[in-house]
Amino acid sequence: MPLAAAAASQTSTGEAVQFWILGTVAVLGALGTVLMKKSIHSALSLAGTMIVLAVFYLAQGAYFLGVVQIVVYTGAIMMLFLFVVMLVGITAADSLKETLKGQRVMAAVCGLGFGILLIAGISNASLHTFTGLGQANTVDGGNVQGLAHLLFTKYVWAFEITGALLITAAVGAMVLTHRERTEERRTQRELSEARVREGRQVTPLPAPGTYARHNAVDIPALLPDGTISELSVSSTLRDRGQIRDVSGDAMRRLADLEQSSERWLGREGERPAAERSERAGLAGRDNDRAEEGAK
Amino acid sequence: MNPANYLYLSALLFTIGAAGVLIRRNAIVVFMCVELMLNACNLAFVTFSRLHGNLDGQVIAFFTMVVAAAEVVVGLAIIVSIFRSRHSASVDDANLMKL
Amino acid sequence: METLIGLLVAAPLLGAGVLLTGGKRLDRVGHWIGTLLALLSFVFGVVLFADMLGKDADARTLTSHLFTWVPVGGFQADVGFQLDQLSMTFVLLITGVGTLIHIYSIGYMAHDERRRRFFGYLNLFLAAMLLLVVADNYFLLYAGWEGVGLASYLLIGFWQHKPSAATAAKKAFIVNRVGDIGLSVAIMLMFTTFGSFAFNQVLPQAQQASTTQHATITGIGFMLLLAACGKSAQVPLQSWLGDAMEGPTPVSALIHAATMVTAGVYLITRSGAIFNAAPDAQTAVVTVGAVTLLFGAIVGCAKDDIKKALAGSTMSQIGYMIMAAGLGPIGYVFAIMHLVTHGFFKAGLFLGAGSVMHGMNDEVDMRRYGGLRKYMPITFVTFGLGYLAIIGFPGLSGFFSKDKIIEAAFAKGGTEGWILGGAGLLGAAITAFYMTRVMLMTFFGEKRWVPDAEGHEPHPHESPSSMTIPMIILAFGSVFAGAFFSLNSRFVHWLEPVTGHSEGDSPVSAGTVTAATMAVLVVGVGIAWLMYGRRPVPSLAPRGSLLTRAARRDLLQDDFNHVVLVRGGEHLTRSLVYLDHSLVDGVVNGTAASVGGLSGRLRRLQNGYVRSYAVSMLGGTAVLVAATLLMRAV
Amino acid sequence: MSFPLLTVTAAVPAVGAVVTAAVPAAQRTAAKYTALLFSLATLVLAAVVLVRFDPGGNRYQLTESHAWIKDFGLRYELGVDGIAAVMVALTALLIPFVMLAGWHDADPLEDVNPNRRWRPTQGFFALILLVEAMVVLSFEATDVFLFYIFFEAMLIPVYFLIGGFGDRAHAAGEEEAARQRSYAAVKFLLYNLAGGLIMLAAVIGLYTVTAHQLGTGTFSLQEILSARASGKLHIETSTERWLFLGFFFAFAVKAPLWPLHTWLPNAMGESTAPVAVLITAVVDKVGTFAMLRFCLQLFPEASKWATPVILVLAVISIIYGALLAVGQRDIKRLIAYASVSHFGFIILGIFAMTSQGQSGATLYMVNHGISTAALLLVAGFLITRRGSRLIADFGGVQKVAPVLAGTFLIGGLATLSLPGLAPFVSEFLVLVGTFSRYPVLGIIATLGIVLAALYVLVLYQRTMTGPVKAGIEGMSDLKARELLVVTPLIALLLFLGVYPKPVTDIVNPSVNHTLSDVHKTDPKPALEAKK
Repeated sequence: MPLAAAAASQTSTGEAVQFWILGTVAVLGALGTVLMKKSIHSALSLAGTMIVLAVFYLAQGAYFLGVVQIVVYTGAIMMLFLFVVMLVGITAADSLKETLKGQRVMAAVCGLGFGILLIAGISNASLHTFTGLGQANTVDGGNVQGLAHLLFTKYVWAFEITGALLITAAVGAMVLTHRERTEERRTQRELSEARVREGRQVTPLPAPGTYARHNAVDIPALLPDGTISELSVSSTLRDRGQIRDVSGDAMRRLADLEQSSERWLGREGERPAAERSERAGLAGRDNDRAEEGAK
Repeated sequence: MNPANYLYLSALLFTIGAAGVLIRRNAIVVFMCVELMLNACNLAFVTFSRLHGNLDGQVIAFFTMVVAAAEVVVGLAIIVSIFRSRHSASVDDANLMKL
Repeated sequence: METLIGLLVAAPLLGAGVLLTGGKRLDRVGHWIGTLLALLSFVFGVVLFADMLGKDADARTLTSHLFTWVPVGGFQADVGFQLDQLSMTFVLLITGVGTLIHIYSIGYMAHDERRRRFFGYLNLFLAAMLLLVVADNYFLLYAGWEGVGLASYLLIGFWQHKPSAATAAKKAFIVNRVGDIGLSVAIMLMFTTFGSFAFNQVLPQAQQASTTQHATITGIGFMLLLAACGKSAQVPLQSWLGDAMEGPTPVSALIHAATMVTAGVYLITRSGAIFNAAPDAQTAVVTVGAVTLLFGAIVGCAKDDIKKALAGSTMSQIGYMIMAAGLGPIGYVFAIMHLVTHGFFKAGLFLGAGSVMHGMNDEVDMRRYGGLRKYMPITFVTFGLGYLAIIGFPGLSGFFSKDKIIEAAFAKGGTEGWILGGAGLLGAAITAFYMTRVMLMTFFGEKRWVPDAEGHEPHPHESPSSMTIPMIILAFGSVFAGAFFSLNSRFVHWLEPVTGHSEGDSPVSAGTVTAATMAVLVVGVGIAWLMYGRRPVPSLAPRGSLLTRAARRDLLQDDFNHVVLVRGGEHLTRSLVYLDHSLVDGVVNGTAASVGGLSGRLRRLQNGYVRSYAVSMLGGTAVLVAATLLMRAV
Repeated sequence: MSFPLLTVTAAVPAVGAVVTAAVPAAQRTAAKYTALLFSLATLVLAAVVLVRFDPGGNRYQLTESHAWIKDFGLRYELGVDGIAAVMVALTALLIPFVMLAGWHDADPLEDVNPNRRWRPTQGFFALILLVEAMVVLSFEATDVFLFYIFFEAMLIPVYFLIGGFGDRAHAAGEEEAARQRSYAAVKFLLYNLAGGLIMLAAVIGLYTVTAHQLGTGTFSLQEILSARASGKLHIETSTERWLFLGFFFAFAVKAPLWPLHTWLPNAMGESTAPVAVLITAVVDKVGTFAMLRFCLQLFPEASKWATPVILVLAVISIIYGALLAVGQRDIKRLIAYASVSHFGFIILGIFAMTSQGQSGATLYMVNHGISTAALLLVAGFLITRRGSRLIADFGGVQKVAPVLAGTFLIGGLATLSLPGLAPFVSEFLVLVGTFSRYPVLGIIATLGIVLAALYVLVLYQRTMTGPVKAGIEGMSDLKARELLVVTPLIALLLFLGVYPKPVTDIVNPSVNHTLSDVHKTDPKPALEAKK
């Protein structure tokens, strides 16, 4: 991409091609942001649009902004979004079904009307040529220097205020997300007493990870009758439906493992598969019991 | 190429963002749409800067970015604290602002 | 000497101030302070009188300007005094009788724990009444006028724990206020006509003004008459006087017999110049006087309550005075003369009645008296002398003054003269009747005593000397005052410079009138003796004829008031309260409700969904953009 | 530049309000004394204003003038004429009594945690001082817009005083009391705001008129007057009438004039007696005062045009208010309707356009302030003792509390304009002033004095006389603090009743100025006119 040309007063054909291609991408990204069902997808689409915009900035001679757009916006702010999406839960997808009566119609009317008005307004203006930033970018020795010159002279007041705003926002965010402890922290003794008084789960919660092959916090423990113990996995995972089902799939894999080891030992095909799986279940239960006893 | 094309793109992105704000219920997505609108404005500013041949437009775009950052920080904090108390990130669930 | 006029008023005012704010500390000496200050005022009066006698008849008027009260533009109200012979007469009467009644009250109110306050009120009354008669302008007179009304209100309602007393006090004040409208409108008329309301500005110009402003002068006359009717209990504003007897008896004697109720007579006599210039108003005055003298007399015949009978009599006697005052220069002097003699004998009669009540456990019903002459000899004698004076027994003071009024009435001339003279004669007959009735029922016949509500048997006894001495002095006055005034037309010469006097030409000779008066007197006394002296008096009132029953109820005037004014007023206020709530307030509340309803509708737009608000924001922005573009395009 | 006496007079209570509000929650008594001290300081300053005012001098004295918002011609202009000086003095005089009378009205009910940061007492006294500051400023402002600001702003503290510190003596229970209180407060606010908004429109209209004709718009009363006098400013008849109506409506609501009076009985009934005094004796006076200062001076022709209607409304107010007072069962509402009647007299006097009428009306404002304060504050003591404001709950008070009954009677007698007490002088002046130009209206208005006697004496009879009713037996007589409130007021009533000259001397020249504004002179006596 010819950087020098971007600052010129005339647009090159190359820039036109770039505009039409990347502009399409940007619009698609924007539409994706609005229409994607999952917020993580929306975020990614938005990031795409932003990167395209960064390119446009660079193409138009706003080198500093182009870089900032990528580093700060796409890099930092979008990451912040992703963090929050993670905190709130990526699967909390909102349906696109409208619940407010007439909202969509009104939104369409207003949005379209507004867009048409904007476009009409722009087309009304007689914009034919760029003045170009060639001079502005060179007078102080570069785009960054030029911006800095403006920021610290003409806009220094606004700059300071914006700085104050940013600080306030940072403090505000901390205040907002900080959870005030409204009551005395309960001691371990009180907690255990409360547990006994409630009488529902006197013992500690069962640990997950039957047949753990790795850090298997998503694998519930199995109760003696073969069902899974809901209590053994985190409630967050449970809500997200991310509990791994051990009963069928895992058993089968275990059986395969046994089989392969037997094969490796040269005792292939001695027992039927059904019997094997039953024994595996029993073994699992034994294992469970042993674990509980240990606790 | 007509310089106005950048502005048309900017207007289009802005409108899409605005529509997103109106249609989506997930507060995070709504915020993303707001970001989209801000970015569309920034594009217009940068284009104006080039049209006029001075850097003031870029300075404004810069400020917009800072303000957007501040807004995102506070906004997301609000979303998080609302989510904590209501277990929902839907803007329709926060509808106490009526009699 | 001029400052003495101020002191005359100030002394009892000071007494009132000290007694009413002094608190319980003064309880033991309060009555002495009050009496002393009243006496002091009397002494000032006598000194002034002596001074006045030493001057020429035409130069006897003393004036004193204290300070400007209300100076606003042309409206200059001063606090200034004018003491002439007319005022002097009143000053002596007020302070003299007033002092006697203070002394009487020491004994009469001895057992009342609020005696100090009673004396405070009495002093307040004296001050206001003196202010009324020595004021040099109508505005200050009005202040005294209302002041005596206040004192009367306080004293009638002195026993406030009795609802009847409180009601009577309120009634007296309000009826008086109706009369006060008259006085205030009269003052306003004077101000708009003469630009002043001082006696020395208005009165000399009245005659001349009546040529151009006849209607106004007549209006002033009517308004003054309205005021006099209120204060002097003349028909149609007489209804309060009977009820006013709820007050302690000394009050009835001082205020509601001797002094305050005669203020109307003073007002009319004082404004003689205006009435002289307004014959229509004079006719109204004599009509009111004649009607009242008969009205009061009839009411007096029917009452069994001794004080109410005397109140009817007061009304009737003041009717005489008003009638005389309405006759113009031929009557003014005799009005005042009757006023003075009436002050003596009526005060004496009331004090006597008080003495009787004092001895009879505060019983007021004459049907439960009887035969008291043996038990209360002094009271009997003094009351008897008062009785003889009021019926006009020859030689006693009532004879001289009343006879003169009847003569003057005939001297008015024409049909009017005959009617008024006839009314006067008829009134004299009825007076003789009802007073004889009172006398007979109270002091003669057999005992009809009954135990009071608490079962105490009455033990009639003579009152203490603090009560009897004033009665004796007043009886003295009732006997000799008339003769003293009439000798050499002393009183006429005394007052003539102020009120003017003309003899008039009577169609009947003085002797004839006197003979006629004597004749009706005998008839009245005779009938009364036949009815109450020869036959025993039933201790429960018989049903009586229609007239008697009407008279017992003050000739239905109260019933009329009750139905028309009280009931009507209640309905009016109640419906206004309702209207205020439903109509005036309702319109406003209705507006509020409809706005509320509208905003309730509009509130639906405010559904709490942020996205809805965002839509309206975007819509609004679109409209603004459109407007901007359009403005550009145009 | 001379010492800004007027600003300071208003600033002292304003500062006092802040200081009082800042007193720590637990130090309630200290807050009361602080507030009282500031109100007394204001009284001293107001007395200085009165003394420094020279009746023979300029029309407006002690003036201060500073540009405020140049672009809109807003000025900070203060100045007093005789009427304003007297009204400022009245305001400053009454506030200490209001505070003393309401000494315990805002004490928290028992069992309040002393550590709570709840501070109603501080708030109560601070709000009273705030009202005082606003009222004083609206009496002093000679810039129409400046006046408007304070005229409206005083609604806010009064609103909180009515709604936040209601009468504790309520028959229908706590909840109903709260409901009625908020109704009364909102009604007060809405009525006055409605009037104020219309006035705002008229104020802006006045500005556009002056801007159009003088080149630069102005709100300054004196500039407008001098421009009109020099012929530079000529407001068209119809414009003048509309502007007049806009101003008058706001003042008539505040005054209040029939039929805009219905907020007053509610507001006075539901608030505590001291606050009711504040409303009727101080705040409402701004309405009648403004009629004199703004309606007549700014729009003389329109005032004359509207006079017949206004006079009739005033007479209706007199009679109607008095009749409704007779029909009331609630002591404070009775006094409120009596006040409606009295405000009718004041407006009658103002628009009779005679020197007696207007001097009388000004004097009436002062006297009504004092007499209503006396009557209402004693009524407040009575109500607090019994815990009820229904007349029927009283009877025979005179027997157990004679001093209370006596002061109540004196207050009542002042209300019914007994000669010797101050209101008589003013009432008679108003009547004479009216009568000399409009005899029929004068006579009808005179009927009001009978009705006044009726409602006062009926009230006295039912509450004070007769046998002692249940609930009255143990009633205590006035305490030292209460006597301290009542005695000076009564003394003042007596003094001004006998010697009102000091006040009339200050007021008369200003009234003559106002009359010359409307080109009216007193009618000549008929006899002189003939000659």
